Amino acid sequence: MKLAYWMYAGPAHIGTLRISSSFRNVHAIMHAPLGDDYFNVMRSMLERERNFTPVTTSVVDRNVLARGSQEKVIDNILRKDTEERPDLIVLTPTCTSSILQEDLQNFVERAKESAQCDVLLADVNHYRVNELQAADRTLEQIVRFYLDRAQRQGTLPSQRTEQPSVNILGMTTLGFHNRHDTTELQRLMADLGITVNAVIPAGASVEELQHLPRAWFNLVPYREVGLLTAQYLQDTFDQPMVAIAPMGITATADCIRQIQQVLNQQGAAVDFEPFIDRQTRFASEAAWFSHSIDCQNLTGKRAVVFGDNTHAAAFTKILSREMGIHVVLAGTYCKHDADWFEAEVAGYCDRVLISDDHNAIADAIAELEPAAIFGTQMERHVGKRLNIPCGVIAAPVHIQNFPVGYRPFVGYEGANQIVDLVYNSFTLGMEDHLLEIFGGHDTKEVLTKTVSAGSDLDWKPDGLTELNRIPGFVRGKVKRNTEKYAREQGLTAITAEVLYAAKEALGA
Amino acid sequence: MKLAYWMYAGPAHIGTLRISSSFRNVHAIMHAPLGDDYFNVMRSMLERERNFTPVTTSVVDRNVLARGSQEKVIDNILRKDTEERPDLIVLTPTCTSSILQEDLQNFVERAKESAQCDVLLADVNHYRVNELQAADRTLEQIVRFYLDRAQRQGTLPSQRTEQPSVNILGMTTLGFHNRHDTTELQRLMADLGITVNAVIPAGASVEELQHLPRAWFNLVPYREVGLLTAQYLQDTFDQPMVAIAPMGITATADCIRQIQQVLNQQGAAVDFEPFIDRQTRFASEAAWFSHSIDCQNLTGKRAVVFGDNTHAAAFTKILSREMGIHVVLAGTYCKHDADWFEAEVAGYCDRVLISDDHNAIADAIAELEPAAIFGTQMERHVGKRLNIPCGVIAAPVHIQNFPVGYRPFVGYEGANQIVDLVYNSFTLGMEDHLLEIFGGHDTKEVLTKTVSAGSDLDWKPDGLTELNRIPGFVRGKVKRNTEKYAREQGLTAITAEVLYAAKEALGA
Amino acid sequence: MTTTEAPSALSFECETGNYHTFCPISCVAWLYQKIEDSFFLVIGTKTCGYFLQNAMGVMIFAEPRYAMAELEEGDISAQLNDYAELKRLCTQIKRDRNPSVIVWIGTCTTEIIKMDLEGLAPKLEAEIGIPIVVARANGLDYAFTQGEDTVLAAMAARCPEAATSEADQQERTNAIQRLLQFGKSPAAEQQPASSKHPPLILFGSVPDPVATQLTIELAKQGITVSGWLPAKRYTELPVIAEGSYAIGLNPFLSRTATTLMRRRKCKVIGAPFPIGPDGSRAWIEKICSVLEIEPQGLAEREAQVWDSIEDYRQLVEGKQVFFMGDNLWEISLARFLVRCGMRCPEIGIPYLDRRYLGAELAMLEATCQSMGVPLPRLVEKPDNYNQLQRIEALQPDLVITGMAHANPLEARGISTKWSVEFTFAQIHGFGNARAILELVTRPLRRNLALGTLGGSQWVSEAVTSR
Amino acid sequence: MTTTEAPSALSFECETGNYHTFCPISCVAWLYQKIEDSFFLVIGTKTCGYFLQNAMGVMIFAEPRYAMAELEEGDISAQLNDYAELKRLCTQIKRDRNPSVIVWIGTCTTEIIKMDLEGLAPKLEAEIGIPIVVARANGLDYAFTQGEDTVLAAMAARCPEAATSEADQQERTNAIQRLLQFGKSPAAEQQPASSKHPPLILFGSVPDPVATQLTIELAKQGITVSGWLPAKRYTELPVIAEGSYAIGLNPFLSRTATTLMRRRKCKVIGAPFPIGPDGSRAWIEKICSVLEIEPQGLAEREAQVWDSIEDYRQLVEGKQVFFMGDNLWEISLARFLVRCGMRCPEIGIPYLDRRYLGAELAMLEATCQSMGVPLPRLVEKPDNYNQLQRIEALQPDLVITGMAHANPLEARGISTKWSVEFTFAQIHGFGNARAILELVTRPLRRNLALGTLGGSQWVSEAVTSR
Repeated sequence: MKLAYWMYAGPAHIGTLRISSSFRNVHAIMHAPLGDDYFNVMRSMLERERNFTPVTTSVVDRNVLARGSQEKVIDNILRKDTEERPDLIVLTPTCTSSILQEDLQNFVERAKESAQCDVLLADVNHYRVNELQAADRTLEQIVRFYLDRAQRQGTLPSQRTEQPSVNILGMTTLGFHNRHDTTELQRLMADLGITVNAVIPAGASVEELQHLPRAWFNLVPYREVGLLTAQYLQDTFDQPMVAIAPMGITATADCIRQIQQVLNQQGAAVDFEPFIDRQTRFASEAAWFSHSIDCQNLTGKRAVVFGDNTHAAAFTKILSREMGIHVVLAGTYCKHDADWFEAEVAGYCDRVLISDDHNAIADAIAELEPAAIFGTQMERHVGKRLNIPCGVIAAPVHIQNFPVGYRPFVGYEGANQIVDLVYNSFTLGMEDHLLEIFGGHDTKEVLTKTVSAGSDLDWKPDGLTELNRIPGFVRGKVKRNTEKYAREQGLTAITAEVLYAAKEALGA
Repeated sequence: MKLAYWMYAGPAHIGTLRISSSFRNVHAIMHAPLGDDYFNVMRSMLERERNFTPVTTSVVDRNVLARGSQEKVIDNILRKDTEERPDLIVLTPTCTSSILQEDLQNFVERAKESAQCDVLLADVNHYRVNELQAADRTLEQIVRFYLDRAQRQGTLPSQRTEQPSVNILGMTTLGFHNRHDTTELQRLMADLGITVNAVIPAGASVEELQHLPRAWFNLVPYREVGLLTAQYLQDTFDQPMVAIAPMGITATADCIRQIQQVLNQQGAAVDFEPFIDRQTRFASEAAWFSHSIDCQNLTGKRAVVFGDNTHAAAFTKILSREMGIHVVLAGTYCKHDADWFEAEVAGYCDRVLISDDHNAIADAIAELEPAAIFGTQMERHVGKRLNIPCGVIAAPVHIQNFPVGYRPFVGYEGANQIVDLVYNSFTLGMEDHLLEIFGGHDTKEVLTKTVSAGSDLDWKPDGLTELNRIPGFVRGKVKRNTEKYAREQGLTAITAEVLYAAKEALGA
Repeated sequence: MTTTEAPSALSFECETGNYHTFCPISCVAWLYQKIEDSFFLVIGTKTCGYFLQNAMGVMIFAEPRYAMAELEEGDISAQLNDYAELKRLCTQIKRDRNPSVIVWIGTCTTEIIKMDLEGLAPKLEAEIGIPIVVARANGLDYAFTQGEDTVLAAMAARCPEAATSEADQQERTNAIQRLLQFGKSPAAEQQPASSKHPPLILFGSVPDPVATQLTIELAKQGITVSGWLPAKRYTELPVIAEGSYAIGLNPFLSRTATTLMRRRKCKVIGAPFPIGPDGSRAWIEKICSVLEIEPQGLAEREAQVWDSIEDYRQLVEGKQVFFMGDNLWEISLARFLVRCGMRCPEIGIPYLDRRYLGAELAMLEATCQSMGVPLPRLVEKPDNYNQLQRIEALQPDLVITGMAHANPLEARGISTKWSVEFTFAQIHGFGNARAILELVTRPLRRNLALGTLGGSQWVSEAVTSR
Repeated sequence: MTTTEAPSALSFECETGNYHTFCPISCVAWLYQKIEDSFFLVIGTKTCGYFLQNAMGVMIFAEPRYAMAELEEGDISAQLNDYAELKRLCTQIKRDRNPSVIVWIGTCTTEIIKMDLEGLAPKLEAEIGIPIVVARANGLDYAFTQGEDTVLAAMAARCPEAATSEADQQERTNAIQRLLQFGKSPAAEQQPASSKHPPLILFGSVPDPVATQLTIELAKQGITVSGWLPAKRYTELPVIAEGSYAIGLNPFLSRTATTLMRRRKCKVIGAPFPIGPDGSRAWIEKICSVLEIEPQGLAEREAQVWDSIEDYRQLVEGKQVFFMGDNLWEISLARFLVRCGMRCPEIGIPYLDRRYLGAELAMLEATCQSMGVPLPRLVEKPDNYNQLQRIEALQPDLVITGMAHANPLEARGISTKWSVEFTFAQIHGFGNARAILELVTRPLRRNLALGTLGGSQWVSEAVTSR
């Protein structure tokens, strides 16, 4: 057992449902107890989805437990086959029902005998993988299912499209800013003269899957979902993949350069360098903004980054090499893919933290006292407690990650949005700080008894007066540093003189 | 004299400089004392402009005062003519130098004798008009100057373009979100199949002005700047104008419908209704968002709106008719155009306030205690003091109004951005409120001595206990209402029972 | 499948149970706040944890007094010792939080793997020295709000039969007295008012302001509340002596009612719930009648409240409301809304205890008859798909529904209100009748305000069929 | 136009004065905060008000203790009576804020319309009973930071010549004592330390922590500061007795220095400013020498500070810095940076009082010679256009400039630092030497961090010519 208050990645069935519900005309049957169907709420509420979520729970209750669930599950599959006429029904248990040790594959086989549609059992271990891994696996399973069949039926396309084309893999419902990222990637491909052969699974029908091999390459923007599929397509159809998240100016250029290489290897003769230069210096404002005088005061500011692999690694690099910010800690909760993360952020941060225990991250933040955090909703709340601003850069998703206005994270407009996010994270608090630095506008008697609470040292009135002149957002740090210095010097009383001597000695 | 802490619109010369600096290759000479040239700072800092601001101060100092400024002004005009080779130099005094009663027109005439470029004296009264009026006037002056000359020289175009086309008037440097609005309007016109003949003054050269009469109509998105020019073009060239700010779903549709009418009157046969319907219901998410369940809790929330005419009127209508929010007060600081505002918001708000005294607005907000404010930076700060969230919707501009990411206010994407702004204004505080409603997570001893401070009534312990259970953001109001009720009932002691009786009696 | 069982002529149906609702473990979200010295430990899977995290939204962040004991593969396959694992976690909770009670919330998974929580608890309780209460709030046996029922039933068993000491008695009584002081002189406050009637226990978790309001209303009739289940602190659980009277505040507490009757030998008063001025009056009248007290001024009180909500009432009059079924509040709300002038073609409800809800059902029937509107169809364990077909046919003015269906219905031009809001809002008693109508009329007022913006259809033709 | 006037071989030039800087009324932004019981009334036009609003950014919002007396058409055309108008405004200020002093800031406009502020003030002061200090911080006669000079010069005239009473003396002394207590026993604190040297007044507005730090440094040499101009409160203006010593903290205070010498008969000590370890040492040494005190441990103190800033010093060593000229801090900063190993081809400066800045100029020259670098070209009233041509030719590593030119220079690959930051930052004394280098190295560190991202040219070819 694990004492848990919060989890970064959801359970496996959420991943499976995110894939099945992303496809057009695919229905899922969730074999689970009453109340396990909150995926429907998340999708309906967070995405403001206008259609009913194509997930039906085949409810496991005490009666079903007693009688066995086979009949009910099959009935529900066949009922939905009739009512919804889907192309495919995906059956999934949840953590709970998966321990009933039923032969669900057999239920599926039985249902297939009567169903008009295809029926698949999602093939994941609910205790060994999380939402992200299950999503990756389910997407691959569905793609493989349809391509295998097409191969058997001889309906696979025999060659690539005439002009360079791409499949964009891994865009899903309830993905972190996936909708706007999809739009931005489509625009980027159009700018590069590359046709989008398919975007899967979001909005695709399973019928389209057989056309996947026509694309010149597969683009995997997020390594959490789509990599298995891209690997399968590479192995089976010799279709190259580009798996660089185009997040930030530099990574977007890297991604485009790799696309160029992949295309030219297949006989194209494209040169994207002028495009990259124009975008970087003029069309997108992100790089210029970083160089402009506004951002000068970000120099050397200390930040903590935490999130999924894709976003945490991308932000670590953006902050470090594109904005001159000092990343004191970069971390991910994607423990299953930790090696990649460590290699990716090496050289861009002081320290790496791989953990899905939110307390470990909260403790690290409290200890490091960064000027800003870029993390998940959980880190945002940690930041609130510690009075440290936090920009949200990664799932778990929250209503704020489904804005109506255009807010992509990838491509050149994504880079613009990101610098705004970073800049505002540091400065939203700045206005208050400025007011405080300038001592407010009227004299306030600042009698902070609390400031010396818990200290074994004797803060003299003049020392306290000076301490209270330090802006609130660094006062705690100055106090600790001063006390540390006093102890090292063997002083028991802290006067103004000691405070300033400490400040000089510690160079801050 | 007027005691002033803050002004909504700047002085006249700022308006003139916004126009001249918006044009390409136009230089301004500001005849003013040292330090009056902060326009250069604003443009450079706020817009992160990469080029030096084309404004040179011809400094008035004690020596110049003594000797007269004619020589210096003319020297500076001729020097800039040589150094910058502009198409046009605009001379403007500031409030200070305008009282020297010099014959600046004569300086201009003298300079013109030697200058390669055109030279104009901006024709505004610095004590009678503000920044917005001066901008409107200067734009018209420059347009009229070049069109008059073209007419004299016989270089005016003789007919309209073949396909429907538009001039977009009034897009300027340092305008509130003008850059992104320009992009969005260009996209909207492209969607409607309308060619953009000119966008002025932002980025235009004065050479292009003679082509203005070729467009089928003039679009004036902001009535503060461009209306005089459009009126002149209508009177002189019979060129119709559309002066509906396409802000919000309904107004955007209204604007498009008026464009349709204007085009069809000139022989086109366009039907934009299907486009409007598709955008409203599907392409833009703003209208659906308003109808979706997220926004249900905005119903009847009370808001105050304040800003320039265009934005304040547009937001009053958006809040009222597109989001179901109750606008208790709508106001503008554009006193010179108050009639239009009053007519525009009639029926969409309880009360109208026309004033450029920020104290009047602050007092009204304090008295009305709305759930949110939509105003300028000043109202945002008033909101901070009163703990009322505020979305910023109008100039005076601030660094936050020049985001790197795409944030238009007009058109369909503008409508998306606006609903985000509105929703987040109400809910940014919501999270804290929720925590408070649910009483936080651990029991806190809430001993608020202050809560009964200044009250002539005797709050009994049980009354205070109940009062402290009321979430903080409405506690003040409940307290006042309860005391009002108690006084009406002739009670001197307030118990829990009195508090709940008051709540029932006042229906809230 | 229609039954015509007494005492009403309402029609009852039972459908497939393919309906959306929240998991019963949801109750921890409000109970941990209500019981200030408690800690709730939900023993379940990642699925349970993720539900709490998402359904309870922001509340989880600021170190709530509840947590998951997340079962991992080793727990499921019984490679690990349940007792040792729970001991490890509870010891940590004791160290970090030191609650007065730990409530173990059993889930579907603990049912399926047959974890013997009731067997383990007394042993661990003795070992670590903190009371452990076990509640099986699982989705195999219970629906959404019934989670509270399982917890309160378990707590009912822990209430003392008599005060163990003078001091203890004093403390418990003071806890009640503290709720209400009415500006009496300090001397008067020291004297616990000795009531003239047998002890009366109120059961059901309500927000503190609601408890105060109900206490005030009852005090007006000279009725003293001897205890609340749950109390604000576990250490203040009420004394429940044999023969005490008890009355429920929430319609989903049939198991608690049964426990009070059977195990604690209480007399449970059957009454409509204090929802709306009509229900509030009926509730107080019933208590008075049982306690043999002549009620004072209730008719005036009811009339006054009707008067004060007339503006909202006019908005709903003549309109049709459809309950898809979620939290068991459906019948009381329907009864009040019918009295307000609405028609109600269907009441979906997860589960119906016709004995515990008997008085409410009778009042619903009487109300419909007195208002001259057809009796609603009562659908237990509804089938959401079928309901959506009926909604499409009926085109009601308002559908009260779980969160999953609200946006799709709105996109089809049907106004909705989340049923879950009635679970969290303050709705009991005379004083909160307006709050109920505030919620009910909000979508109606909204759609009036929005007028024809964009029309009412937000789905393209291709998909409206569904 | 080169002058070779004594006492240095530095070259001095004067250009057209077409340079960008802030208006001298800016000083209200820091002075109203420094003098806690003051109110500053800027008598000028909308242009002045809009400048304050924009230049001072957020500071204006929270009801600052300064405001505009905005001149309207009636004021300009003299249709309105100046006295009546000012009385109306000052009465309102007295009622709303009740400050201990109102400072009238005259502007260019009051100069041009020849408003007789000095004539009106005594009359109004007598009538409303609040001291009114008049300062002509106008842009016709003064540059940016000189606004402070006009205010302090006016205030110097208001300082008492001797304590008017025992109590008053006590209050003024305590005000100083309160700044510094050094953990002495309360008894000791009661006794104002009677110093062995003549009274020493420090003039120049510095942030409170800087005042404390300088006081500590001087106390180490046994020197007591008798008074500060400005004091934290107007009511605590220092006693300035004839023959007192005075020393300036800021390089733009020549008028105040003159006033102290001529009107208050002070002996103003000429010294380099306490900028950098070198300047701080020279400043203290000069004070010691005048007060005939043998300085203690200054060489060690200087060495220790140099040691502590070595990391930053290495970053600037061998680099070239160009001052466009803005706030009169240029010479002191250049002198310190040259000592750090930088080269400085040009120092633009708005205005140069060669007497008040004499010691600093001499030290600059000596420093350049000792570091073996060429003497900078000193350009008074620079012409920004010409400077930009020279910058393009020189390609310095860093340009310290006003805000208007920073972004365009950065876009052309030239690193910049806002000169205005040195006006607001804490830069005086040994303890803040690191802060100066922190600011100076920030753009250098930034551009190191960003590497080659996007290259260094952000303007298209068509416009790079400018």
